[in-house]
Amino acid sequence: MNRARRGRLAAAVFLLAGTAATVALVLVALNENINAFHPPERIVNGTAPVGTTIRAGGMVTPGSVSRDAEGLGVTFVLSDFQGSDFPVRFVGILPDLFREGQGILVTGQLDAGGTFMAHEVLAKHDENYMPPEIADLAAHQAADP
Amino acid sequence: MADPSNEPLLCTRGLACGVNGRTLFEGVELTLSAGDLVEVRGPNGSGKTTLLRCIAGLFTEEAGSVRVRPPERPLYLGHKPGVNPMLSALENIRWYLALEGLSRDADVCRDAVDTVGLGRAGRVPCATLSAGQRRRAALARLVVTEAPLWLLDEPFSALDDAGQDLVRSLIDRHRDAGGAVLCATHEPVGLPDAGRLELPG
Amino acid sequence: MADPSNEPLLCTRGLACGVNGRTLFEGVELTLSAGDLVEVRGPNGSGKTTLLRCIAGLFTEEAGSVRVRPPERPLYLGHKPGVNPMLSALENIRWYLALEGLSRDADVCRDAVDTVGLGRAGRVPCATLSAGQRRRAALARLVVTEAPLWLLDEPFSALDDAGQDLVRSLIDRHRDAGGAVLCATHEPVGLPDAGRLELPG
Amino acid sequence: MGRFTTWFHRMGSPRWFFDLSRPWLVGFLAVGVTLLGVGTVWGLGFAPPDYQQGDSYRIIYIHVPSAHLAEALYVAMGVAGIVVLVWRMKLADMFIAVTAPVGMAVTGIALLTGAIWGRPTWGAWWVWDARTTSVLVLFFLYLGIVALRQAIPRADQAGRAAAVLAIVGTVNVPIIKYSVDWWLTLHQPASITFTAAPAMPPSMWVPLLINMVGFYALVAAFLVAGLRNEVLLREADAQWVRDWLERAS
Amino acid sequence: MSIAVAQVRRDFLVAFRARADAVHPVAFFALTVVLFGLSMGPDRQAMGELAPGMVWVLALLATMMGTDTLFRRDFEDGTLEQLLLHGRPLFVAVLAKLFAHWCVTGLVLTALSPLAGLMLQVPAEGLPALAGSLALGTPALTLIGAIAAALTVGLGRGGMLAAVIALPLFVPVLIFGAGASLAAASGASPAAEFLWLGALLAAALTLAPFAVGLALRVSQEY
Amino acid sequence: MSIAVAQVRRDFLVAFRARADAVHPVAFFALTVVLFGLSMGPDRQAMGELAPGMVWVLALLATMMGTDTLFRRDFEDGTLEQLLLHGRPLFVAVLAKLFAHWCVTGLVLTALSPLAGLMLQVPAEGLPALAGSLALGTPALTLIGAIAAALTVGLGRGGMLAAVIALPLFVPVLIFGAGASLAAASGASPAAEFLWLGALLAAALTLAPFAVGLALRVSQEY
Ligand code: HEM
Ligand SMILES: Nc1ncnc2c1ncn2[C@@H]1O[C@H](COP(=O)(O)OP(=O)(O)OP(=O)(O)O)[C@@H](O)[C@H]1O
Ligand SMILES: Nc1ncnc2c1ncn2[C@@H]1O[C@H](COP(=O)(O)OP(=O)(O)OP(=O)(O)O)[C@@H](O)[C@H]1O
Ligand SMILES: [Mg+2]
Ligand SMILES: [Mg+2]
Repeated sequence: MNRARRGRLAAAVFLLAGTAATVALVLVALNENINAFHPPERIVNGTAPVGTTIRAGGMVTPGSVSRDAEGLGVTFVLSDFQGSDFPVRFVGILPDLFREGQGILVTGQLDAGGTFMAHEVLAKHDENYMPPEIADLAAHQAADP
Repeated sequence: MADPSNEPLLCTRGLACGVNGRTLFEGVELTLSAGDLVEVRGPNGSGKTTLLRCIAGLFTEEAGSVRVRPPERPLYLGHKPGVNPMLSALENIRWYLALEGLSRDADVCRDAVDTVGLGRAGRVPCATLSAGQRRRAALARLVVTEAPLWLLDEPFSALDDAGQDLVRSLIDRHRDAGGAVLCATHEPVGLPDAGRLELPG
Repeated sequence: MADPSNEPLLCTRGLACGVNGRTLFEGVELTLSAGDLVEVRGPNGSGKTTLLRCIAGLFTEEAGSVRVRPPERPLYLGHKPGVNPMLSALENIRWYLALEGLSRDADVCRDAVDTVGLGRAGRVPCATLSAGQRRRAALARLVVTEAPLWLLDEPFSALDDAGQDLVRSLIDRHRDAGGAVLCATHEPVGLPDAGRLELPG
Repeated sequence: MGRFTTWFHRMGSPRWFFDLSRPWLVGFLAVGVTLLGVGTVWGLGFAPPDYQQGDSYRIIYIHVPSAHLAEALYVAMGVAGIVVLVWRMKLADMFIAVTAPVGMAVTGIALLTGAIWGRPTWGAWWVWDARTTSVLVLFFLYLGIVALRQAIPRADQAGRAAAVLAIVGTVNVPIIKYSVDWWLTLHQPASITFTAAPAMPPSMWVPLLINMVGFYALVAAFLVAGLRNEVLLREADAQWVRDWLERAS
Repeated sequence: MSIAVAQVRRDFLVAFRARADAVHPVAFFALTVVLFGLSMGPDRQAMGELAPGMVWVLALLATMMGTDTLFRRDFEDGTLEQLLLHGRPLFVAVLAKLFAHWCVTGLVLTALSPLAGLMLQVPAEGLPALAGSLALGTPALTLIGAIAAALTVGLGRGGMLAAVIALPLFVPVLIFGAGASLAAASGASPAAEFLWLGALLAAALTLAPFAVGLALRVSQEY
Repeated sequence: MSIAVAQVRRDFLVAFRARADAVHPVAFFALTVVLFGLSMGPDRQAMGELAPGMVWVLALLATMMGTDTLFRRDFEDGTLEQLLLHGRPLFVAVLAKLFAHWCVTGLVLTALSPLAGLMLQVPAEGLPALAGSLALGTPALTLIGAIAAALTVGLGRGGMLAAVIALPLFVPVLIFGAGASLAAASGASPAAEFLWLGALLAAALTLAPFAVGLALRVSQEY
């Protein structure tokens, strides 16, 4: 085999091996969930650290939102609707999309009593858009099948 | 080095180069066979350096073709010496030999450095050499290379008389051994049977 | 420019320079008066560049003295062209004139650039010029300067024949006007009445 | 590909393009302006409000087309980059030169509208999630290409360098596209896909579609105009350009 | 293969001769860590939470400044031309060069990072992940940075242009690297981030040598 | 005087021609701000407390990278030799050069700093002090950095050596600059720090031009 051919062969082998390794690692990595935030379950069972700043997420439990009589303070309960939920306290302006049943991300610290003291509340919006009338209709249909 | 095949060492057909839409030269037809020496002449800015770099594969032609007889690659000695200033001439030539896949025998290196007249100056980092001495360190490549085609860009620049004679004798030896030389220069090389390519500028 | 006083333009006494403890030259005695031309010759690494930089005040001597007739300062043209590649030759020369405190008349600049044969190439950023063209942009300083003492380090390098003639005629004109030139070079300048300083190397 | 064909591509194309492209310019411009007008008026004035976001969702009619275009332009640049490196086609190189600043502007619009939309819906101007971050990266990639081209004095070489960068940067595009599926992002997943029915009623997505096509057409008009300009600049020394200028003036 | 050995040997020798040059990314890292420590005011706890990210950014900057000189010197003295002309697989020589460079910068940074972490109040349990993520991340940064350095080598501009070009490509590495160290510092498992870092490194290792080779060829012609 | 005008004019012209080069310190600043934002994890509030210090460090780094190229280009093409030879007061030309350089770097950084502050969550009341302290601080940084740049110009090393030399001298400027912005951000009065910054600037303005001139002469002989 001449010099140029050997060089090309080396390059091809190198490229193939590298690509295979990359793909394998990506596939394994995709299976591993990145803990961008702590789900309610981890907050409740005590896996989440207390006293350091963390991020948590969940749905706002219907009926749990209570606003302070004065000021911007608000307390509500975040839940995964599978039996784990925890109280959140926040002082500040809530996003427009904040409402009961909405997916929410909070940043803050868990205090010793298990309350999440949030200093930031972000609302996650899903991909569905519809006019209010249709939304009402859909809600009715869901309510009485 | 003398190759049995009859293909010339270098063959360009209708070669043209330009920068930013301005054509520097076009229709350059060069054929260099064993023993040939061609001087590239032309005023400043006529494109001598560009031509040599194009043949070496360091610049892309606009039209035409360059063919260097495979599997060989030309040796290119440009305006820049190609010598690392932190390394001595000796260490530089060792590295070059490894690149070319040639034997890195200590004797070969030492001989090369002595041949170009560096002697003790070949053992100190090139940063402490004068302009001409650094140029000589680059010339050591001509001593060790096995490339049959040489592309030399103003090989006499910065050299004293002895240095210029050295270059001449290296070219001579190379031609005798069946090599070919393309040399951009402002003064005649002063060797017999030299061809000449004039770039109009 | 011709100064009535009888002091020579340059006078060195017992000048010696060295690097890292090695002496390059010593006891250099040079006296240049109006109209003088002295060639500094010597093999590569003999210290020509060092001598010129020492006289220009860019290198500190080991022993001896350098005296350039006050209030003048010499013009120094070194291995490096002293031309900003982002500016055109025209803009470079304008800046140089301001440094020297001379008139920056547009005509003066244009004449200088034309004299060194750049023409249209003198209007584009020097980065796009060839080695020799950039060298010519540096030569424009010789056209506009009023310094009576010139220190030229290999002024012919990279120049084509026309360029070399240009340098010769500039030197000639300068000598006629009462200036003096000290010139490090590997080939004779080829002008009459040239003195010569040999550095042994 | 033979040498002749290569030569044909390099020498022939810019002029060919210049001669043919004038009607394209007019056509794209007309279509773009019309559709954008219709879509915007429909979207802002007549489409129904959203059940959750009310009227603030209407920024979708600018945000989505610009975001989509930002990705598409980069992919187009990547393809042009391959063409530049493999076939050395000058027109592809000019295409990169013209597209990079336009793409940067469009990406800027997507970022800006996203930030404006994020304030009321998410509750923050800016979050560092995968979607937003990768779009910011896209912006800087465009910036890098513009800066690199600008720094290189020789036009052809500048083109090849920019092509390398354009190709390398395309890995970012799938990341932008699928980041919302791969990672947990605050940004919503796609509402409109080719495989499933849109997650919004026609009264909402038809104007969106019109605006999208309008945006594409308008940017195409910009690109054609820019390319024509670039051809003239780059071929300024050619005889046909001089002739054309003579006729034009 | 011998070409790789020769290249590594040469580059180590040059790094040793120009010692001052080789240790500078490291010195820069150390000094910026100190500067950050100085400028941060009294809130030590807030700092501790952010510190892994800071160390990562500073390591990234140091690496970037290092890659800038990677090819510039060789370009200026003309040895790069010779490297491009030799006609053997270029990517081998490039890989060898980058390996030698990483040994004197990234590797040292990695070794120093626990110390830097301590100075900036990273909690002790975060230190191994910090060093580990840098061990995987700095080679990737070197490889990516080399592409930008190669593209800009002929331009004689400071490292700035290269920085502007390379930084967007650095972002994923930074995100997962800093993410891994932040996760570990706050007690979570950094496994996923490490896998991603590994994938990025593998991809960079596979593609970058070829991209660098291409870029070097292109930038010869500026 | 005319020499100062000519020098400023020339340097502006060069900066304009090499636009990409001139805006790079600024681009670097913007990019590092983004990187820091990225790497900092979820804690936005903690970030806000430290952010004025960060912005200051980043501005310092950007200035430093800018000063590196200040004389290098002129050294390489030989125009620096010509500048040293002309025999008129060198410090005037040096001052003019530094002024031109500051206009395209420090001044722009100062103007951008409020935006950077916002991205890194600096509280709004801290922004004027941040910009003000940078307006006083960046010229001092440029002047000090120029000394280091002048000393190392002949060595052909990347900016690293200059960085290592200059950083210790930057420390006082950084301490008072970051101090002023941190104080303002937390509601205290930054008056004392501003006075110190002013004193540092005055000192640098007086001494640095001469030191730079001396350093340039010395470094010609390496
Ligand atoms: C600065 C922040 C933002 C950035 C950088 C951004 C970027 C993008 C990009 C790149 C796309 C195109 C995805 C594709 O290829 O299909 C997109 C689509 C979209 N974005 Fe954003 N976005 C931002 C904020 C927002 C916000 C705040 C909302 C509203 C909650 C939003 C809603 C949408 C919607 C509805 C789509 C169309 C999805 C589809 O059907 O494909 N974006 N955005
Ligand atoms: N930076 C340096 N460090 C140490 N030694 C140096 C340095 N520069 C030059 N030298 C030494 O000084 C000597 C003289 O150098 P100089 O450049 O003056 O020679 P020259 O006569 O101009 O040679 P050439 O004809 O090659 O230009 C050389 O032998 C060189 O080894
Ligand atoms: N980087 C560049 N950008 C634009 N044009 C360039 C560039 N480099 C060279 N040129 C142009 O190419 C032409 C040819 O340059 P080249 O260096 O090949 O000339 P040359 O014949 O070697 O001249 P010299 O005798 O001065 O060395 C010059 O006129 C120059 O203007
Ligand atoms: Mg030449
Ligand atoms: Mg010399």
